[in-house]
Order: sequence, then C-alpha cells, then structure tokens
Amino acid sequence: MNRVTISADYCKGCGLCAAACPRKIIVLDSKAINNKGYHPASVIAPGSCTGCALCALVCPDAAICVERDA
Amino acid sequence: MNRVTISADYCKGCGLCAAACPRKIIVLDSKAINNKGYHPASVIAPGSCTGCALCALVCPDAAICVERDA
Amino acid sequence: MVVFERPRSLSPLPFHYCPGCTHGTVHRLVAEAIDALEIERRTVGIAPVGCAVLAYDYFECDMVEAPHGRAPAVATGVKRTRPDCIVFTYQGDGDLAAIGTAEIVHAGARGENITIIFINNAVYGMTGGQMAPTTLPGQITTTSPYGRNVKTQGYPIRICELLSTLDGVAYAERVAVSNPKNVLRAKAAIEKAFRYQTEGRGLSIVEVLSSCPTNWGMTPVEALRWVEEAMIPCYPLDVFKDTGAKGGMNK
Amino acid sequence: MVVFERPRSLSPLPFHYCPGCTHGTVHRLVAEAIDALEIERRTVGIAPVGCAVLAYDYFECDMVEAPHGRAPAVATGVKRTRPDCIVFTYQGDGDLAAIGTAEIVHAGARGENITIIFINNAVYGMTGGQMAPTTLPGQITTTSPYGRNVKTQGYPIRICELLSTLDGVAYAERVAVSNPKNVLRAKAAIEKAFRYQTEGRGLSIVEVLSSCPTNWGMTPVEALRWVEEAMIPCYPLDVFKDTGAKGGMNK
Amino acid sequence: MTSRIILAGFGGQGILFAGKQLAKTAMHKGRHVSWLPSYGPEMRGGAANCSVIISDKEIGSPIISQPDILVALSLPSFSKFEPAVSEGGLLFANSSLIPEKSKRGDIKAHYIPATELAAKNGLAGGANVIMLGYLLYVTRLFDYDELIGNILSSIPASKSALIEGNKKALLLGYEYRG
Amino acid sequence: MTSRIILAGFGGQGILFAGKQLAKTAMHKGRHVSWLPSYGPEMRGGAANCSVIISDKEIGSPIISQPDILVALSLPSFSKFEPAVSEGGLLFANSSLIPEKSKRGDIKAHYIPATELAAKNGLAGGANVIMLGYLLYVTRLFDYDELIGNILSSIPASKSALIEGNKKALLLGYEYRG
Amino acid sequence: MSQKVLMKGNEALAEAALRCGCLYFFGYPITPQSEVSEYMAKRLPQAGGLCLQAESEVAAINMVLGAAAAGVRAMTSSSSPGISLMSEGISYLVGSDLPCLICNIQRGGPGLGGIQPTQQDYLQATKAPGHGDMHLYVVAPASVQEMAGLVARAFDVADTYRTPALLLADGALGQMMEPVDFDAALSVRRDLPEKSWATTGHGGKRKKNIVNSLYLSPEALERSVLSRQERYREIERTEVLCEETDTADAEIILVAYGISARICRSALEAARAMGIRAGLLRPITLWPYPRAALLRAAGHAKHFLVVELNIGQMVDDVRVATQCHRPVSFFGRCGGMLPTPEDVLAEIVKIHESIREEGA
Amino acid sequence: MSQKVLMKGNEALAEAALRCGCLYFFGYPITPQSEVSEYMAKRLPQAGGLCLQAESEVAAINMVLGAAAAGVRAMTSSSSPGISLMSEGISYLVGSDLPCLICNIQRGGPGLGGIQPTQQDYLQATKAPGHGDMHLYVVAPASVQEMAGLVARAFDVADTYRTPALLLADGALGQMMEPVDFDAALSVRRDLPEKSWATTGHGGKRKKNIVNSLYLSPEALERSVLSRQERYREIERTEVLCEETDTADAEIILVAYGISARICRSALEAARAMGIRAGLLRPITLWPYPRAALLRAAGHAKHFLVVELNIGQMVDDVRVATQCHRPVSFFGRCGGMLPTPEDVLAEIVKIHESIREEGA
Ligand SMILES: Cc1ncc(C[n+]2csc(CCOP(=O)(O)OP(=O)(O)O)c2C)c(N)n1
Ligand SMILES: Cc1ncc(C[n+]2csc(CCOP(=O)(O)OP(=O)(O)O)c2C)c(N)n1
Ligand code: SF4
Ligand code: SF4
Ligand code: SF4
Ligand code: SF4
Ligand code: SF4
Ligand code: SF4
Ligand SMILES: [Mg+2]
Ligand SMILES: [Mg+2]
Repeated sequence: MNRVTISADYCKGCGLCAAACPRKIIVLDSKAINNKGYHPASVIAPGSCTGCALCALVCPDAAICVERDA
Repeated sequence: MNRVTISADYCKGCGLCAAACPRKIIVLDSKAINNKGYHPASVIAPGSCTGCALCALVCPDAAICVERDA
Repeated sequence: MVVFERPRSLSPLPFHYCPGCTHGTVHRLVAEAIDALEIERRTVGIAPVGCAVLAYDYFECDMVEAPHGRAPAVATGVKRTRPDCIVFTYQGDGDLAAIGTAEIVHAGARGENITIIFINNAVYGMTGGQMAPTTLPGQITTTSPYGRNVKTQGYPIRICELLSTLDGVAYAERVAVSNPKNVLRAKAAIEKAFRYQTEGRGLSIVEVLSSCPTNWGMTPVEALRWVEEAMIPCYPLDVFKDTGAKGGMNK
Repeated sequence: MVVFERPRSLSPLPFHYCPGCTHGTVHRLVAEAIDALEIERRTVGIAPVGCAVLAYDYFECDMVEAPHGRAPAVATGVKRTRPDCIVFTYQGDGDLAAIGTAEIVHAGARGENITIIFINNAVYGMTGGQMAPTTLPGQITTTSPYGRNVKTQGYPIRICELLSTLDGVAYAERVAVSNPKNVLRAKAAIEKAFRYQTEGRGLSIVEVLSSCPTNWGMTPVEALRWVEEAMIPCYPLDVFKDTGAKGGMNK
Repeated sequence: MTSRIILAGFGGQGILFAGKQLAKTAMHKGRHVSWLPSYGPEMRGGAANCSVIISDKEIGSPIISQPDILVALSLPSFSKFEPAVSEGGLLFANSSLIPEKSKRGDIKAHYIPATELAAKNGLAGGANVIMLGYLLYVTRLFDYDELIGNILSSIPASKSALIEGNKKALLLGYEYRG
Repeated sequence: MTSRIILAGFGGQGILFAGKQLAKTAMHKGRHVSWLPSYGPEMRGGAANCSVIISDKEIGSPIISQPDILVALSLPSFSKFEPAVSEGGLLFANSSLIPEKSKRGDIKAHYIPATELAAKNGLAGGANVIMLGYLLYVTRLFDYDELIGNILSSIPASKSALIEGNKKALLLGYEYRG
Repeated sequence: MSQKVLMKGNEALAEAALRCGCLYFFGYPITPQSEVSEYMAKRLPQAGGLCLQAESEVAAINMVLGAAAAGVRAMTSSSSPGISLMSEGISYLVGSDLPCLICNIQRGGPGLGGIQPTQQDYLQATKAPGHGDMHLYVVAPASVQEMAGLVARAFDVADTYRTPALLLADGALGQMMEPVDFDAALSVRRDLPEKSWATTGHGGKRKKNIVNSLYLSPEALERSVLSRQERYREIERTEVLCEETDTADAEIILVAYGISARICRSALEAARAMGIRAGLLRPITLWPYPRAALLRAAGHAKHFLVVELNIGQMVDDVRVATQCHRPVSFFGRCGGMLPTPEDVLAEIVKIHESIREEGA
Repeated sequence: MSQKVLMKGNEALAEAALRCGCLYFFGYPITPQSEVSEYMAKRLPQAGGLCLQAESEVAAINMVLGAAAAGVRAMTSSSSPGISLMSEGISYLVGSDLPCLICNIQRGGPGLGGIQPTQQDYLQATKAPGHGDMHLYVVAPASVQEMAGLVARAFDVADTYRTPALLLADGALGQMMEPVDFDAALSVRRDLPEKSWATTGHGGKRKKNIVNSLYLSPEALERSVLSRQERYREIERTEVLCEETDTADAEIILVAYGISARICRSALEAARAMGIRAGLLRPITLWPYPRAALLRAAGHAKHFLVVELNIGQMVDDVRVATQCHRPVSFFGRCGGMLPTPEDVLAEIVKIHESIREEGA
C-alpha cells in the first residue's frame, strides 16, 4: 500500500493538497487544531492513494512524505 | 553672396566645421589665439561658399551663423 | 520506497509563511535543485528583504541577508571573491523589480555567474500588501485602493523580457507554481538555472509567478486560480533566453 | 536670409565643453526643438551630474540640477505637480545607464510623460574617463586600462532596446551626431520626442551617440569617425519604439 | 480613574477592532484614551494584541506592563499575559480555545466560550464582539447603547451586512451568564 | 631652507609633470617635498597649476599662498599668480604667450620664449621642460644630472621616443641666456 | 460630540499634511509607517492631489526634490533604513534650499534590525542627515495630536526659511491611536513668502529660475554655506520648542522627547507622589535644540537624566547645553525594547538617593 | 637611494590596501578620489585580485558587504555624496558585524557642492554614518605617509573587532604627492582572529554560517546592540590615536585633524617664533575620540582653538572631552576654501591677546 504522511508540525491547513489530490482523499480536519491555530490535513482513505505525490508537489510547507509500494 | 560668420568668442578651434565643409573653405587660424588659448576657425574663400550650412550643423559650439542670398 | 520527502538542503524549521503561500513551494524547489546537483557544501544563498527575509533559516547552506533590493550586488561580492561557490539570490518583486532594479540589471549586464530566483506575487507581501511594480492593471492593493491605474501608477514590468535584452544573461525563464504540472516545470527551470552556474554561463534567472493569499484576500486555492487566470495572461510562461539551448536560443 | 544661427532657447554663454565635444551639438538641437515647438516658456529642464552638469546655464528655460542619476525622478516630481510644463532630462551614460538605471526604467514603466535626452559617449567624461556601462568591449579607459574585458567587466548595455520592453515608453530612437546627415536625423528625433510629450504620449527617449575627444584621446574629427566606425556597429541607429507611428509601431 | 486593558489573541480574531471600539467609545465620552497595537509580520497567522488605556487624566506611557483588564482569545495570549494582570485585576478568557483556568487568587477571572457561541449562532469571526459584550456586562465601562453605537458606526456602508451580526454578538456576550 | 614653487599655465602644457620632476628630484636628494595640483573639471582646456614645496624640515601646509618661485606658462596664470610672489622671489615667464612684463620691483623676473623655442626645435609640448632647464640654470636647485635623470626615469618604456626630446628641451632651457 | 477623531499617528500626520495643502506625497512602503502612504493613496486622489509610490526611497526623495523645486508642498515618509537611503537627496534638498517635509518613523537597527519602536536616529537627524554642513528643522512629537500640529509647523518653517523639515517619531507613535482635533492642531497659519524661485516655466514673464546645489567656485560655495548658516541662526532664535513639566523646583530633571517623554511623564507622576522633586524637560524641536531652557534649568537642578530609546545619543547635547554644570546620566533601552515608567522611576529613585548621600 | 616613492594620497592608500592583502576593490568614480579605483584597476588584476566598477555607490557598498561576508579583505572609496548613498549599506555592515574599509575623500557640499577639499563630513563619520546605534573606526591621516599607515591599521582594527573602518581624508590629501615609505608604514602586523563566521560554503565541515542584521525579537536585537557597544568600549580603551605637538607647556591648544592639522602646524611654528605658547593636539582617530588627551590638556591650557574645513563640527566634541573647563573657539573655512597658516596665526594672536588682557 502507498503511504502519505502529513506532518502536523508543518501543515498549515491551506488545503492545496486536498485540491490537488486526484482521488480527493485529503481533507482538512476541522476539529483538530495545532498549536499555531491551524486545522491540519489528513488522508481519509489511505487505501485509495495512488502514490502519485501530487499532493506533496504542491504542498508549500513540505509537510508531506509519500512512500510507494516497491 | 552667402555669408558665414564664425564667432571667435564661441569657437574652440575643434575643426569639425572645416572637416564638414564640402568646399573646404574653412581653416583654423594657427596664428590667432583667443583668450582661452584656442585657434579659431575662419573662412578663407567666402566667395565659394554655397550657404549649405553643413559647417553650422556640426559646430558643437553654435559658433556659426549662415546667411544665404535671398 | 520514498518517492517524496523534504529535501536535505531544507532545514527542519517550519516556514513562517502564511498558509498556502507558495514561497514555501519555491523554497522546496530550490533545496531540491541544490540536492540534485550536490552543491549544498559550496552554496551561498542571499536572502532578500521581503516575506522571504528569513530564508537564511530555511536553507542548509551558508546564507547572507542583503539590504532590500541589493541581493545581486551582495551576490557579486561573494561570487567574485569565492568563484568556487555557487551563489544564488532569492528575491521578491518589490525587492528585485522596484528598489533593486539597478542591481539586477547590472548583474545581468556584467554576466555575473549567479542564479536568481525571482518571486513575482504582484504585491509587497511583507509590508502588508502595497502595490508592486508587477501589480496587475486594475488590481486593488493598499496603495492602489481604487485599482492600479496604469495612467498614473504605471504599467507592470516584465522582468524576464527586460533582462533578456542584456548580453550577460544566459538564461531567463518564467514559470508558475500554480498546479502540479507547473510545479514540475518550475523545478526543472530552477535546477537548470543552478546547473548553468556550475557551467559558468553567466546570469540565470527564473521568475516564479507565486501567490499571496493573505494580501490578495483569497483562499490559497483561489489564489492559485488567480495566478493562472489573471497573472499568466499578463506574464506569459516562456523561456525568454537560453544560451545553452541548441543554437544558443536567444529570443 | 539667415539660414542658420544660434537658437533662441540657447543662452549666450559659451559652453564649458572641450573643443569638439558633441554635448554642445546636442544642446543646440534641444534648443532648436524647444524653439520649433514654441514651448520655452513652459519648459523645465533637468540637468544631470556629468559633463553636462552646467546645462542649467545653457538653456533659456527653468532648470533643476538633479543628483547623479536621479533626473527622471526629479522630472517626475516636476511633471506630476506641474502637468502643463514640458519637462525634459539631459543625461549621460554614467548618469542614466549606471547609477540611474532604476530611475529611468521606472519612469519608463510608469509612462511618465517626459522627454529624455540620453548622451551615450561610452565613457564617464566629467570624472576623467572611467569606464561607462556603454563602454565598448576592448575599449581602454582609466578603469579598464587593459581594455574592457566583457568576462569580468560586463557587456555594454543597450538602453533603447532595454527600455523598449516597457509599456509606458512611447518612443525610443537612437541617433548619432557624427556627420551633418546624422545631425539632421538627431534633430528630427529630438523634436519628435518633445512633440510626443505635448501630445501626452508617455516617455520618449532619444539616445545620442556622442563623442568625448578628451577622454578618448582623439582629435574631434577622429572622435566622430570613431563614433561611426566603432560605436554604431555596437549601438545600431534605429527607431526601437514609436507608438505614434502608423500602426503604433512597437518593435 | 485609569483603566489599562490588553486584548490579545490570534491574528484574524478581530483583536485590534475590539480594542478600537473600547477606545472610541471612551473618547466619545470625553475621556483620554490611547490604543497601541502590536504590529509587524508576526501578526501574520501568529499573535495579535493591543493595549487600550482609558483615563480621566492625560495619558503618559501608552504601553501597558500590568493590565487591569485582560481579554484573552487564544491560549498563547492567555499564557503570555495572564501572569502580568495587576492585583485585583480582571481576566476575560475565551474558554473555547483556552482549556486552562487562571491559578491566580488575586485577580477575578471570567470565562466565556466565545468561539463556540459565535459558531453556534452563525457569527463566524464574532468571538471578539461577544467578548466585548461580556466585558461590558461585568465592568459596566460604558452604557450598552454607547458601545453598540460606536461599533456600528465603524462598519463601512459597503459592509452593512455585518450590522446585524455585530448587534447579535454584543448582545450574546452581554447576556451570557457564566 | 624651504622653497615654495608654483607652476601654472593652460591645461595640456605639462605643468603637473614639470612640478612632479622638481618634487621627485628633491625627494631623491633626501629632502622633504610636497606636490599639490589644482584638480577638477576646470582642468579641461582651462587652467592648471601645482604647488611644490621643497624643505629641510617636515612640511606643514602643502598650500602655497605666496610662492618663492613662480613658473608661469600662460597669460592668465601670470596675471593670477604674479602679484602673490613673495618679496625677493623669482618669476619665470613664458614670454611666447605672456606679452606682459612684471611691474614689481621687489622680485626678480626671468623671461624665456619657451613655446617658440619648443616649436622651432620640433619639441611640441616641450615648453614645460624648457622652463625647467632655465629655472635650473638660474636657481641651481639641483645638479643638472639629477634632474635629467629623474625626468628620463619618469618616461614609461612605451614612450621611449620622448627621451631625446626631453633631453634636448632641458638643455635648451638650461643654456638659454635671456 | 467632540470634534475629535481617533486616529493612528501615521494617519494623523498624513491627514494633517493634506489639510496643510500638501497634495503631493512620494513614498516607498516600510514598516512601521506604511499607513502614511496607504492613507495618502486613498485621500489624495479625492483631494485632487497625487500619491505616487516610488521605486525606492532614493527615487522618492528625488521626486520630492522635483516637486519642491516646482513650488508645491510635498513630502515623503519612511523609517530608518529608508531614511539612510535618502541622505544624498536630503543633502541636495538642503543645498538647493528647497522646503519639504520628511518623516522618519523610526524602528530598530543598525542594518535591517527590527520593526519595533526606537529613537536610534537622533544623531542622524540632528547632526548629519546627509553630507556637508547642514541641518534640518527637526520636530519630535509625543502624541498623535502633536503629530498633526507639528506637521503644520514643520511645513511653515520649511517654507519660511527654505529648508527641509524632518518629523522624527517612532513605531509606537506611528501605530498608536489617540484622539486628534485637527482644527486645534492646525489653527496657527503664517504669512509665507512667495515661491518666486520655483521652476514652473517662466512663462516669458520673468528671468529663468535655476534650482541647483553646485558651485564650482569654492568662494561661491562658501558664501552659500555661510548664508544658509545665517538662516540657521535665525531659526535657532525663533523656532525652538520645548515643554517643561514640574521643572521649576526640580532637583532631578529628566530630558526626553517623543514616546520616551510619555514614559517619563508617567514616571514623573509617581516620583512626585513619592515626594521626589523631579521634572521633565521635553525638547519638541531636536534641531534647533532647546539649549537656553536647559542652561536655565542647570541653574537649580542637581542632576539631569536623559531617557531615550537608544544607547544615549542625546547625552552630549545635554552636557553641552548645560555647559557641563551638572552631572548628566542616561537610562534607555534599545533594539525596540521599551522601558516601563517603573524602570524610569527606579532610576530616578537611585539618583535621588545618591544626591541625598552627597548632601549628607 | 631611499626606498621612498612619490605618490598621490589616493594612490598611496590604494597601494597600502593592496599590500595589506586587500585584493578586492568595489567602487564608483567620483572626484576627488577616482585615482583610487584607477590605481586598483591597474594593479589588482596583476596581483590576482579584482577591481570592479559598480553601477553605483549603493551597489559598491553592497558588493563590499558580500565580499566581507565571504571573509576577504575588501574596500570601497568615494567622496561625500557617494558616502551618503552608502549609509544604508554601512549600517548593514555594522549590523552584520563585517570588517571592511571605506574611504571618504571629502569635497564640498551640501548637495553636489563642489570638488575642492573640505572636512564637512566629520559629524556624519563620527556620529551617524547610518541609521541606528553604531560607530565606525574612523581614522584621519594628515600626510600621504600616514594615509598608507592608517589603511593598515584600519584593516587590522576592522578584522579584530569585526567592524567597518572609515578613512576620512579630503581632496587635498587625496590629490597631493608626498614621499611614502611603505615598509615603514605597514611594518606593524597583528595576530588577527580567524574568520570562522564567513560564508564560504560550509564544505560539510561545520554548521552553516549566517551573516545577518535582522532580529525580529527586540530582546535579541537589544542584546546584539549592547554586545556591539561592549566592543566599542574595548576599541575606546585600546585603539585611540592622537598626536601632540608642543602641548606640554601650551596656553593655547589648537585641535585639528587631517589637512587642517598641517596648516595648523605651520601656524604653530610661526606662533612659537613669536613667543606664543601654542600647541597642537591632532586626533588621528576621530572615533574613538582622544577624550583623555584633551582632558589632560585642559588641565593647563587656557584656551582651545578648533580648526576645521567646515563650520565647526568638532567643537562640541572638544567641549565634552574637556568637560567645558576651558573656552573653546573655532576657526575654519568651508566650501573648498583653505585657510592659510597666516589666517590661523592671526586667530592665535587674537586669542593670545585676549588671554593677556584677561590676565591683566
Ligand atoms: C530600504 C528599505 N525600504 C523598504 C523596506 C520595507 N520592505 C520590507 S519588505 C518590502 C517589500 C517586500 O515585497 P517583495 O519584495 O515583493 O517581497 P514579498 O514580501 O512580496 O515576498 C519592503 C518595501 C526595507 N526593509 N528597506
Ligand atoms: C553620487 C555621485 N556619484 C558619483 C559622482 C561623480 N560623477 C560625476 S559625473 C559622473 C559620471 C559622468 O559620466 P556620464 O554620465 O557618462 O556623463 P559625461 O560626463 O560622460 O557626459 C560621476 C560618476 C557624483 N557626482 N555623485
Ligand atoms: S499521493 Fe496522490 S493520491 Fe495519494 S494522497 Fe497524494 S495526491 Fe492523493
Ligand atoms: S498542502 Fe501542505 S500545508 Fe497545505 S494543507 Fe496540505 S499538507 Fe497542510
Ligand atoms: S566647428 Fe565651431 S567650434 Fe569648431 S572650429 Fe568650427 S566654428 Fe570653431
Ligand atoms: S555654408 Fe557650406 S560651403 Fe559655406 S562655409 Fe559652411 S559648409 Fe562651407
Ligand atoms: S504575506 Fe503573502 S507572500 Fe508573505 S507569507 Fe503571507 S502569503 Fe506569503
Ligand atoms: S570630457 Fe569628454 S564629454 Fe566632457 S566636455 Fe570634454 S569631450 Fe565632452
Ligand atoms: Mg512580492
Ligand atoms: Mg558619458
């Protein structure tokens, strides 16, 4: 399975990853709030991730790490 | 007759008029010296002047006045 | 297999930029280029005055903070005395295209062998959203509250086009970081701009159309759409000069 | 019939220029343009720092002496507060193309409705012959004693070409005052540059290839030959932009 | 009498606006006032605060080291300023974002879940004015009508849609009973 | 002993060069020297002058208000500096370009048609060194060989063609008898 | 309702300038004074004037030079680094005898420094705002109301004596809001001389005008410098402003201007409450400096305490003004830190005690 | 034959810099100092260095900033208006703690002024060469020989304390030729600290270096300003230079630096010859100022006469240094005019007579 890790320390909840994800599996967690007052992004359906890394490519805070199966 | 008047007060003896005159009738007067130490230009054969004003056109010190017959 | 992670040349510090500000994206691309060319150990970066003023904290290479607009002159001082270093400046549109106009033009004319990363976000970000030389006609900013009136406030400056008239400029390309495809193009351009320096070609500049959601009063997603719909038509994406291309293309 | 005499707008004071220096020629052409358009009473000229610093003594209109390179900014201050005045700057290549780069570029970008007379003599005349941004490759000056080495000292800047990339520039032409025919062309260009201002078209610039016999170490006649043989090939005489021409020519 | 008030929170919570309303209302009552904001790039997403002084005498230093009244809308601002409140002073904390309570015995603390109240009542961004309402109820610094009048007069014609929201928010705070 | 010398003339007459030769020669004799030129745009075609001080003691002000020796190559420089020559001082005037004579009784004036001599002898631009030769003959400031040695050593290898001319000029002046 | 409006210092100074007939503003953004241009950008077009954002501070000051040469009231505004960039232009304005207003809303330095309030440019403002023998008329407001009033005065002095004026404030004064009454602030109007020297096109009606600072003859340049010095002497005679609070019987006199004077005023109240005879002498014009008032105060005071947001730049001026009659000490913070009234009070108490001891 | 060479001051300073290992020169032409760049343009390429003509003084000082950040000895040179343009950059060099040498060969001002020698930038050099709390190490040579020697010293002090240094001379010193013995001028060499802070690429061998003057936290900025002040105190303790001539028994002490000190020396000889007990105290460092020497002199002298080529810029410094113990008067010319020794002598005689009268 491909894995997308979003670091809550870096994430500012800008939503660019969510907009870029072709599978639409990233959302901003409106309940969580980090210590800067942001709602960080999270992957809601990791199983459908294609590992395309488009989310990471547009993330302005280099908050996303993408791992792909072999 | 056409008349070319060179003002010795303005002339710095640069020789550009002499070089430009198609009739080659302007020379620098190596004996005269004005109070800035320059040898002013003068017209040696006023009679052959065509009044073309090329001399005046290139004079950087606006030292030349050209009058033409009628 | 990790296919994407923070580049090594980026420090672990979180950016101070606003959410969705593409300064961060470009920082990452610069760090990726440095990684790719393995030049981190000999690179010296010059930070501007502008929102990216703290860039010195974000790159894992030596850094100098320059006075507003003077980064190309500071870079010249470093490069000429340490020719083995790879020297880049990172500048905003106020920094490079307003107060620093003379410095960038003359670094270009001299063919300084340096790399310029130029962030065009059509506004003065750091000082709170004043008009920049690159502000679009009609665009509202705090100092063009009625919309930029080209008759009284002037026309946008197209820096790549202007610098391409200079013999010392080796490479000038305009890119945008408005969508994944454009980010990939930007990445390639930035890497090329650094590679050209390692090859001693002269001045390379990459102009990056970038967003300022905060001062534009838009969400980050809206802001990137505005880059594409409003900025690109005024600032076409193109390679304006590339002396390294086949036939030494020189538009 | 008088076919040629000192123009009215030129003061009776003899110029302080060296023998054969074409600053004087251009002064005369500027005065002729002012006479022709009958604008002397509402003209304000801005003198540079350079050999033409005393230009304020030579024109019979109001004059302001600007700091080195800042004439376009000073002109902006005058024109914007006195829009009915005709405002021109008279600047050398050190003044306009080196220290004053930002000011001329931005006056151009803003489309300031002013006229720029730009004297390119490939050298800093007043200070004794140092290299200018427009010094030719290989040219010997006191600060390029081994000849301008483009690799270390940069390439000549072509101001008309550079400014023509700006939307606010209405007219840019390069002329020379190296022979009677060229002087006539220069005269026409300068008059047009003033006329465009009266028509409110934006910034007009006439670049005049000019001689500096003193610092070039040549006689006045040799110097004009050098303008034609060495300078014109590097700085082609042409109209680079003319928004008033048929079809709004904009090269 | 002199009141030294610090209002603090995240940038974007309307801290400066709220402080300005207090100052303006006091000014219109003929009192001496000063309003001093924190400023600069740290405002961006980070913290924001302002110091408001209301006095019967001319105001010396506009800087407040020990506020008589602290209005804290965020946790970091609570942590930063709560220890500085002067003895016998008042604290107003937005309990929606401040899970902690003041441990000081020498001040009087008031808590109001302003962010939640705002959200529940469809008043996005109204927490600041809710806090003002609550402050007004507790301190009686001004008459209700004076304050609401000044708030409404600060809203530009182009944003008249905001009038109702502000009215509602001030009242919500004013009528809140912790 | 201290000598204060002003050399003056038109720009282009080699005034500064001539002054420098005096200073350099004196320096090589172990004396204190200073050389101060007029400078700036007025040099262009206009006037040029320099002040040379030669002394046994450290030199205070390098500026000369009253020269002991004046070397004047042009009429304007004669008119400007002749009245300033100190009592008992010396004047050397290039009579080719200075039709006037000094009217002062308290100085000793020497005239030499240096420009004409130079022209006659094919030494364009050599009037300055001719003047030096004459000055040397009158004042015996240095040995002839010292001065010519220093002049020749100032000529760059690339301009060695000038060597003969300078030798000839110095001698012409040295042997001139007004 | 009173005619007072609550305004930021930056905005009040802009509004005051506009009301004084300054319809031309040239500037370049910089924190903490960008509100000045922003305010002007909104208001001047409505008033038939012009707010032009220049490409740099260098260009801005030269646009002011052009506008001033053309005879209009014009101004610029910046903060410390931007003012440094203007110093050549400022010197040219002085050399060309042109009136205008320059505002420096100081921040921290040297270099890029920080954006918090300081008074670090006192020496630059009063001793060397540019190259050459020169001065500016320098006013230092201590409230938003005074910001407005001194703008008016600065323009009037500038026009009367053909000199640029400098308003020296700081980030706190620029950013804070206080009530302003413009009618009161701008009530005094002077008879000003005609600007017959302005370059507006001679219209065939007069000889041409030249605005210039070049004098190739040193004799002429010296004459021009000395005649300007005479105008300076006149300004020193007639345009000094300072405010004294409780100095008449004071043993300890605080000397402070601008925002630090405000802090001192709070400290002073506390000191008086403790029975310490302290007073405050607040220079309002920093150049010309209130030397006479200080010398008078040195007649009875035992100690002077200078309080500034810098490392003690005004101390020597107090020494010279008081002819070294009394000890002068310094208390201040720098880099954007602000002392509290309590800090200043502690310093006053310390001095008070040492005076007592000496007396004992 | 002696090892002396006859050289212009401008050339000697350039040659001295080169011999001190300064291989990088960035400048922009301006009278009366263009010989510095011209000399460097000839010599530096031969020496493996670089002389780069910048597009302006603003660019030049920032190139110096880059070169200094990269750890090499670098310098620039200009004259009054050009130095004004550098003031932002100079403040950044200070804020970034970078060593370098800046030369100001002063001319007349304000504005474009003239090109003849003056000392009009004393206050700018010593009080406010830029915005913020800052100083430069300022040396003022009085001969061509000293021009060379002080270049060496200035570089050493700059490197030791990480501060820019300023050589303040004037058109006369720059243009005049005198004999120079470089071996003597440059004989003293210091042990200098390693430039471990330089941005040269970290090579993977150390943590990255940052050269910076920004401190967004006012606490941090204040700390950095105060720690710089401590270095200033150290410089004041150890790097003051001044020269005293005949001061030991002097009733009248002339205080003058640079070219005016030369004029004073001539006047002094004449005064002594007349039996007037005059002396000369010549500050060689203008910052730090020789306060101790002046205070000592104030112990016995009756009168101080400051002589400068300006309108009296150093007078207050003498007052403060002598704690106003003695009268301080001023004589000077400005705008490029030079007083003669006779002028100064007349002034001395006048003072001498007034002292006699008072004594009588
Ligand atoms: C000399 C000087 N002038 C002005 C400023 C204030 N200032 C800081 S950043 C900036 C402009 C920033 O705009 P830009 O370069 O476009 O960068 P952005 O913030 O948009 O990335 C200005 C004017 C300064 N620090 N120094
Ligand atoms: C700020 C400043 N820098 C430098 C100078 C010295 N300076 C006077 S004229 C000049 C250059 C003149 O060259 P150019 O503009 O080409 O005019 P030209 O004399 O050749 O006509 C310079 C550098 C100055 N006056 N002011
Ligand atoms: S890698 Fe691609 S599919 Fe997976 S979350 Fe990111 S954008 Fe979506
Ligand atoms: S793009 Fe990055 S910062 Fe933005 S929401 Fe996604 S992970 Fe967070
Ligand atoms: S061109 Fe003019 S200045 Fe030159 S020689 Fe002829 S008349 Fe004289
Ligand atoms: S008018 Fe023509 S022909 Fe006559 S002198 Fe002049 S150039 Fe010669
Ligand atoms: S203000 Fe604009 S440019 Fe600056 S960090 Fe925020 S979004 Fe980015
Ligand atoms: S130096 Fe050159 S440009 Fe200047 S007046 Fe002489 S010839 Fe003309
Ligand atoms: Mg920007
Ligand atoms: Mg030129």
